[in-house]
Amino acid sequence: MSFFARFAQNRGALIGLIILMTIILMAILAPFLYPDSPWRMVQRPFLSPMEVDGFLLGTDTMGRDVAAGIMHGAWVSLLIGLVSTTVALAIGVPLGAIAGYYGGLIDDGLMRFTEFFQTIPNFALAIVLVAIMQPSVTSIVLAIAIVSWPPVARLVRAEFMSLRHREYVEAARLVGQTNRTIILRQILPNTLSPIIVLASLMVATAILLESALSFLGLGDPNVMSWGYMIGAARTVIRQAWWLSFFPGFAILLTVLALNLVGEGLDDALNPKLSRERS
Amino acid sequence: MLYARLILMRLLKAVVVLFMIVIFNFFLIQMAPGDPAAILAGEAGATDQEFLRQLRERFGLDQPLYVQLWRYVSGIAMLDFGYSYRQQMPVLDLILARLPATLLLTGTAFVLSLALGIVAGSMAAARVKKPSGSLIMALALIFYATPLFWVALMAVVLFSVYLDWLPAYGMYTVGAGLDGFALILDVAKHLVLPATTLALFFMAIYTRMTRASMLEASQQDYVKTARAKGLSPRVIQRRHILRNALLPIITLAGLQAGQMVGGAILTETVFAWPGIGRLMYEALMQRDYNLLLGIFFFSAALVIVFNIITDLVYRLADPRIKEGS
Amino acid sequence: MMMKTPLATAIAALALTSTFAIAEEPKSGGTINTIIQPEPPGLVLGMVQNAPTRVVAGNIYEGLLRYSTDLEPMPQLAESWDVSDDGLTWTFHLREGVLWHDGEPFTSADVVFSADVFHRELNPSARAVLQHVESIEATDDHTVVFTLSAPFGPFLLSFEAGTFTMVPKHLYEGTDFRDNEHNNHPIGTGAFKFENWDRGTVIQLVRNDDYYEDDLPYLDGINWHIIPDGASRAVAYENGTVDVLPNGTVENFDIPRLAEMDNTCITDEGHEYFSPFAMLWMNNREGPTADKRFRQAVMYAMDREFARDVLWNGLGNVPLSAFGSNARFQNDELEPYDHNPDRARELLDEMGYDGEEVRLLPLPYGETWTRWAEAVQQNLREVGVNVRTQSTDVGGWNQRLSEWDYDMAFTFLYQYGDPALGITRSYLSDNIEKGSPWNNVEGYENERVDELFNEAATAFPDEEREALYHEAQEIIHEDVPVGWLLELGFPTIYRCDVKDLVTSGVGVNDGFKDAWLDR
Amino acid sequence: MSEPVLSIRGLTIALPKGADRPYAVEDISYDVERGEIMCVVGESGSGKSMAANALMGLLPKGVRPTAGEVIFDGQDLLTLTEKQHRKLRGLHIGMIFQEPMTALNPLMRVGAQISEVFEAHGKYNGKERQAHALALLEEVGIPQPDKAIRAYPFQLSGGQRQRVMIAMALALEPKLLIADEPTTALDVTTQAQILELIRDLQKRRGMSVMFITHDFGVVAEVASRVCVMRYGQIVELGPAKEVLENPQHEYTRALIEAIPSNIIPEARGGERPAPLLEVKGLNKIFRSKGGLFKAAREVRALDDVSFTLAPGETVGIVGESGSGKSTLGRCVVRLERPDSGTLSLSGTDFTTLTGEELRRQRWRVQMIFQDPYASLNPRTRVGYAIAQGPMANGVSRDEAMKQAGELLDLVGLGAVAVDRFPHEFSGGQRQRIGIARALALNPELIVADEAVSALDVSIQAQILELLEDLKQKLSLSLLFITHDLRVAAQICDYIIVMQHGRIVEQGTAETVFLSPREAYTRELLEAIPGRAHELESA
Repeated sequence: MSFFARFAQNRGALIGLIILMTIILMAILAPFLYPDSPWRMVQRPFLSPMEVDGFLLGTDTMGRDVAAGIMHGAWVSLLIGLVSTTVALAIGVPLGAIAGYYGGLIDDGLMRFTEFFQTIPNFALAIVLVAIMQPSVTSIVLAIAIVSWPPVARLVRAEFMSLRHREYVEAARLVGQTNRTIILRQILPNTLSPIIVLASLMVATAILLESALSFLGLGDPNVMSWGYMIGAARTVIRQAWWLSFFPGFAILLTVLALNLVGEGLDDALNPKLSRERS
Repeated sequence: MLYARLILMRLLKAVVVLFMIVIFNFFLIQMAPGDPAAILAGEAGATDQEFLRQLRERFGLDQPLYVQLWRYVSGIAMLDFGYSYRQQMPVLDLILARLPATLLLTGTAFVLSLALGIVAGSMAAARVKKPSGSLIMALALIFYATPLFWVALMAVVLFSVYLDWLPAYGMYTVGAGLDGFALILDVAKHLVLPATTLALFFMAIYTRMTRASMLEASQQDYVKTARAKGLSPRVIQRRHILRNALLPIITLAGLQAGQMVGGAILTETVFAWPGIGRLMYEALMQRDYNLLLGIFFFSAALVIVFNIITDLVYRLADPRIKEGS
Repeated sequence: MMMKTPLATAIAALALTSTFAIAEEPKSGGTINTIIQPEPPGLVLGMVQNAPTRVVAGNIYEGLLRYSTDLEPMPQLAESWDVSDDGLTWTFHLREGVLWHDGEPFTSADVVFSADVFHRELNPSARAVLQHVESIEATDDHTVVFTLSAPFGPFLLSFEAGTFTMVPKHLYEGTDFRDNEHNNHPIGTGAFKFENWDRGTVIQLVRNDDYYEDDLPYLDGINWHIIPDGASRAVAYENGTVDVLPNGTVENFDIPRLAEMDNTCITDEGHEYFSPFAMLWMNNREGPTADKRFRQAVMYAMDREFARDVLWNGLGNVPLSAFGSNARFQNDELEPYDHNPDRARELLDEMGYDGEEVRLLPLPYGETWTRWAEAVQQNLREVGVNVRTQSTDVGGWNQRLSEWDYDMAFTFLYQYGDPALGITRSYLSDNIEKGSPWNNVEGYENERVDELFNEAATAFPDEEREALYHEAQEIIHEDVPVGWLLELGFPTIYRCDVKDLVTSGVGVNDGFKDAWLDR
Repeated sequence: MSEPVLSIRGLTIALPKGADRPYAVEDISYDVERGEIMCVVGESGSGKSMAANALMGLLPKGVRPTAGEVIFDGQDLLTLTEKQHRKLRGLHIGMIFQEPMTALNPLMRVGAQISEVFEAHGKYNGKERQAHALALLEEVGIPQPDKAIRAYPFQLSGGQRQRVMIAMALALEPKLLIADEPTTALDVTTQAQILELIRDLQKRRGMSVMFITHDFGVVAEVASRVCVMRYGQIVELGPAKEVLENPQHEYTRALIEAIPSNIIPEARGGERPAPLLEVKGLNKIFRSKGGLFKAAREVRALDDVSFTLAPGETVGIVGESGSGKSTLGRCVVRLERPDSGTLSLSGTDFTTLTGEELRRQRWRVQMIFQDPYASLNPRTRVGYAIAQGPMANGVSRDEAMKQAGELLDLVGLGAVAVDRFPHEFSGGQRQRIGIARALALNPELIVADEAVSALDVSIQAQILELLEDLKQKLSLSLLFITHDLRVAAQICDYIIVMQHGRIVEQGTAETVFLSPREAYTRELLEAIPGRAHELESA
C-alpha cells in the first residue's frame, strides 16, 4: 500500500490535511486578497461580522479588518510554528543522536543537561526568555525552541538506543563504516518517522505557546498573529465576542489539523512505533 | 529501607540540580534589561540619581556579579532566599504564603485530569471504532487544541457572568468571615473554574495516552491468556489491561505535573488565584530578582518532588523495578 | 472622525447635575469594596509613591493640605497658613488634638522630622521642592515655619499627602527607615487605619474611631481587592462584589458597557492635581527625530482625536501644546497641530527623510496604551515613516528611556498643578541626566527656554510668571521637543449610592474619608 | 471407538481483505479423540493455530469462520455467543501459549493469576483458591511452590513460567488442553522437561491435548496422531508413527527430511592445520550498573575460554541461552571487547585494537546475523547494503556495486536484486543477502550467529546447503554459533559445548556426538526432541 493510501485510510488525517492545506493557502494568498496592511484602520471599530459589506468577520477595537488579520496571521502562526520546531529539532536531534549512539558518560552528561531543562516548567521558562530577550519574532521562536527540544532529544535518544544494537547497525560497524556514517546513514533515516510525527505535534504546540505568550503581552508588536489578536481582544471579549472567537477558532483548527495529520502520519509511517511516543 | 535509600539518593541528586538551576537562573535574570532599582524608581513617578544609588546599594546591586551570586547561593544554603524589595517582605514568606494556593490548584487539577483522563481513555479504548469512542477522542482532541486562556475566559463569561453559578476569581469570598466547613465550601466553589480549566488540557493528554496505552496493552499475550481463562471482559479490562496500561501514564503524569505549574501562570492570572504562578509573572515584570529566583527554585523543587513521587508510585505499581532486575 | 462619544457626553451631564444636587444627610456605616490595580509594593507613602500606593495609603496618611478640584488649597493637618510679603516665609498652624493611629499625639516635631529628615533622605519628588527650602522650624507644638531661599511659585501646591506625607517621628526617628518594622503596619493620622493585607487577595482598612473630624469617616472600612486580570475586574463590578472602580482598574473598552449598568455613576473628576499628560518622547539627539521638521511631521501625522475617541472613550482633551488646559499660565493663542498627513509628508520630503528605521517604544501599562502605539505606528507608516515597534515590559521601558536608547516612546506625566512642578522638568536642560525616565529624557536644549522657565519659577507675583511662560511656550511649540498626545481623562466608576466619593483634586486617593453609603 | 472430544468439520476461516490469501484455513476437518495428543504441524503461515483460536473464540479482529463446524461436547462452538464461549474457556478447554515470558501478567502474583481461573468460573472461596493454586503448582513441578505462589512472573525462569501456564490451564480439569507451540521459546533441556510434563499430565488426567508445533522432533516425542498443514490445508493426517515413518505426502516427506539429521557426519580430515583464529583465556564480565536502588550485578559471560579454528574449518559453538556462546561470537568480531585473554587472527592480536585501527581491520572478520528481518536496513537498497562494506574500505562505488551484483548471483538471488529493498524478500532470501554482505569483504573468518534459527525448517535446510556449498567453493572458515545441536551436527567439523560461560567439552563433531565425555553434553543430546525416533529409524 502506498504511503498516501495508508495515510488516507485515517479519515481524520485526511480532514486534517485538507484544513491544513486551506490554512497554508490562506497564508499564501493573504498578500493578494488583502494587500493592505492588516494594521490599517479601515472602518468604524467594533463592526460585528457581516454588518458591513466587505467585512466578513467584522472590525476590531480600532476599526481594523478582522478577516485581514486572520489571513495575515496564518502566515505568522505557521512561520513561528515551523521555524521554532526546526530550531528545536536542530538542537534536539543531534543531542539525542549522540547521547543515544555513544551511551555511557556522554549519554549521562547530555541527559542530565536535558533533565535540567525539563525541571523548569516550560511555559515559565518561555516567558522569562522572551521577557529577557524582549519580544520579537526571533526571541519568541528561540524561546519556544529552547523549551521544546528536550522531548525531541529524548525521543531520538530512545530511538538510537533501540536501533544502535540492531543487527544492520552492527553489520555496518563490522564492515568498517565510521560512526558518522552509521549515525547519518544507518540510524537517522530509520528514526525519521517518529521524529516527523513528533514534529507535526510540536508545530501545533508552538502555535499554542506563541498565542499564550501573546496573550500575556509578550508577542511581537510588528506582526499580526492570531495569538496577538486574542490577546488584544481579551479585554473586549464581552462586547465583541467575534474578535477573540475567530482567531481562537483559527488556532483551534490549525492545532487540530496538525494533530490529525500527526496521527495520520503516525499510522502511515510507523504502525508499531506509536507507543514509543510519550 | 529500599525506599529510604532511594529517596535519600534522589534528594542528593535534586540538590545538585537545584544548585545548577539557581546559578543558571541567576545569570539568566541578570541578562534582563532594567534592574529592580530602575523599576522601583520608575514606579515612584519621580526619581534622581541619589535615589537610584540608594536603592542599588540597598539591594547589593552595586557589588560585582560574583559577590552577588555568592551572597545569594550562600543565603540559600541556609534557606535564606533574600528579601523582596518590591513587596517589602522576605522572599520565603511571600512564597510560602502563596504556595498552598498553587498546590491546591495544581493538585486538584492534577487529580481531576488524571482521574477523568483515565476514565475517558479507558472508555474510548473499550469503544474503539464505535461512534461513542470516536466522540470521546474528538472531544479530547478539541480540549487539547484549545488555548488554555481562551477556555478560561469563556468559562468566566459563561459560568460567572451569564449563569452566575460560580465565582469568577479569587480563592475565597473576601470579608465574608467564613470559617470551618463554610470556608472549605467557599474555597471549593472558587476552585471549580480554575481547576477545571487547568485540568482540561491535561485531561486531554491523559485520555489520549490512556487509550493508546490500553490498546497497546490489549494486544499483549497475557490478555489472550486472561481471555483463555474465561475471565469477563470487564475484569480483563480492569485487572489486566488497565493496570499494565497505567505504567506509562504514571511516567507521563510525573512529567506533566511539573508543567502544570507553568500552566498555572495563565490560570492564576485569569482567575486571580493567589498562587506562585501569578507571583512569578509579576516578579518577572517588576524585575524582583530575589523573588523570581526564589519562585524558580521552588517550582523546580516541586517538579523534582513530583518526579520522586512518580518514581515511588511507579515502583509500587511495577514489582519488576523493586527487585532491581 | 470628529465625534464626542456618548460616554463623554454623559459624564458632562453628570457633572452638571452633581453641582446642583441637593445636599443630603450622610449616613454612617457600611464597608466599601473596591479594587487596587496593580498591587502596591508597599503602603508607606514617602517611601513608595507610585499610584496604587497613593490610592490606598492616601486614606491612612495625611499631608498638611488638600486641594480642591480647582486646585485651591484646603486645610488638612494644617488648619491655616500665611506667607510673608516677599514670598519667603511660610507659617503653618497645625490642627490640635490629632492622634496617630497608635494613640500618640501629632505635633510640629513630626512635621519637621517628616520634611527635613524623612523626605530629604527618601523622597525624590519632595527633594525637588525642598531644595528651595532653607530651614524648617517648629516654633511651638502646633506651628511650623518654612523659610525659602528664594520665592518659589508652586510652593503651596506641594503639601498633598502623596508627595509630602506626615510620618510619625516617634516610630521612625533613629531607625533604618526602609527596614522599620512598622512598614508592614503603617501608622498615620488618616480617617482609616490599616487592618490587614492578604497579599495577592485583599488590603483591608477600618474606620479610625479617634479621627479628629466629628462623624468622619462614615464608612466602617474599605476592602481593596486585588484581581490581576482586567476582565475579571470588570466582572467583579458587574456581579456586585465591588462598588467602586478607580481609574485604570478596568480597560477603557469595558467602560461604556459598565457605565450603562443600573445604579452606576461615572466621573472624571479627582485628577486635577495630577492632570496626567500623555506624551511621545522623541530623541532630540540623533536619528530622524533630531530634526525639528520630522518631529513636526509626527505631530501632523498622528490622529489624536481618533485616539481619544476610540481608545479613551472620548474622555480627555487634545492638548494645544506643552501646557495642558488645566495647567496654569497656558498660552492658548498658539496654532494647533491638526491631523494633516499631507503636511506631514511635505515636511518629511523637505528634510529629505530617507526611510531610516525609527523605533517606537509603547508604554507597557495595559491594552489601551498598546493599541495607541499601534494606531500611531499605522499613522506614521501611512505618511511614509518606517516605524518598528519594540515591545517591552516596565523594566525594559525604564531602562531604554533612562539610557536614552530609543527613538520615540510613549509616556505620561503628572503636572502637579503648577508648571514649575510638573511641566518644565521635561524641557529644562539641567534635567538632562541619564538614569531616570521622568526628566528631560528627549534631550532638548534651548538656552532661552531655560532662562524663561527658571525665571518664571521664582518670579512673583503671578502676572510676571504668566508673561515668561507664554514666551517659552511659543518657542517650545515651534520646536516640538516631544509629541503632545492627550490630557488624559481618568474616569472613576461607582455605584450611584456611594456618595461624596470625589471631594478633592486628588480624587479617590483621599476620597473615602467623606464618602458614605446611601443604603 | 468412543466419540471424539473435539470434532472439526469442514472449517473455513476467512482472512481480511488485503491479506496474502483469502482463507487462513480452508475446509479442514480433523478430530481430537479422548485421551490422545493430537499434533497439528506446519511451518509459519500454514494456519495451524487457526482452528484452535477459532474454537476458543480468540480469533484476531477481522478474521472469522465462514463455513464448517467445531463440535465439542455436543455443541457447535462456532455458534456460541461470547458469553457462552467464556464459560467454556478455562473450564472445559484450557490453553497454553508459545511465549511464557509475555503470556503472564507482569504485575500480578502467580498465585493470583491462577486463582483468577477459579474466580472466573465461580469456584471456591478466596482461601480455597489459594490452596488449590498451591496444589496445582506442586503438581506441575515448580520448585518451592509455597514461594512461587507469591512470586511475580519475572522472578521465574522461562520453564517455570510455562509450568505456571500449564497449572492455570489445567486448574479446572478441562477435557481438552490446547498447547500452541508451548516449547518453541525454551531451551532444549527445558523443552524436554515440559514435554515430559505435558505427556505425564495428559496420561494422569486422561485428557485430550491438541498440540500445535512446527517441529517434527517434538511430534515424535508426544504425538498420538499428526495433522500436517500447509497453506491452510491439511496435507496429511494419521497416526504419528505412520506419518513419521512412512510419510505419504511429498511435503511431509520434505519436512521430515529437512530436519537436520542427527546422523553423525563422517569424520573429516585428520590433523588440524595451524590455526587461523586462536582464542586464549578469554574473559568477559557484564556488570549491570549498580543504580541508586539496586546492587550492581555481575554476569560472567565468558570464563577462561580458549579454542582454535583452522583455515577452511567450521567450528560450532553450541549451548543453551545464557551459555555465553553469543558473547563469544561478538568478542571474536569485536563488537564486544573482552576483559582479558587474547584473540589472534593469523598472528595479529585482535583483542586490543580500538578506534580507527580496529575499523580498518574489521573486514577480516565478518558476521552473519540471526534475524533476517533486523539485519538489513529497511531503507537501504540491497545492492548498496552489500556494497557499503567495500566502499567503507576504499573501493569505488561502481566497483563495489558490480561486485554486489556478482555476490547476489552467487547466493542464488540473481544480480537484478541489487535495486530492490529488503522488504521485497522473504526471510530465507534475506538471509542470503546477509551472507552476500558478509562475503563482500572477502574476510578471513565468518562468524554465523544462530544464522538459521529464525527460519522455517525447510528454509533452514536450503541455507545450510548454501553455506555448505560456499564453504566448498570459497574454502571459508566459519565459526558457527547455534543452540540447535542438530544443525551443528550437520555443518560443523569441530564442536565446542558451552555452559555458563565456560567450555564444557570440545572435540571433533564425531566424538562430541557419539561419545560425549561430559554429563552436560549427554543431557543436551538426550533432550533433542525426536532423537529416540530418529535413532530408531536410523
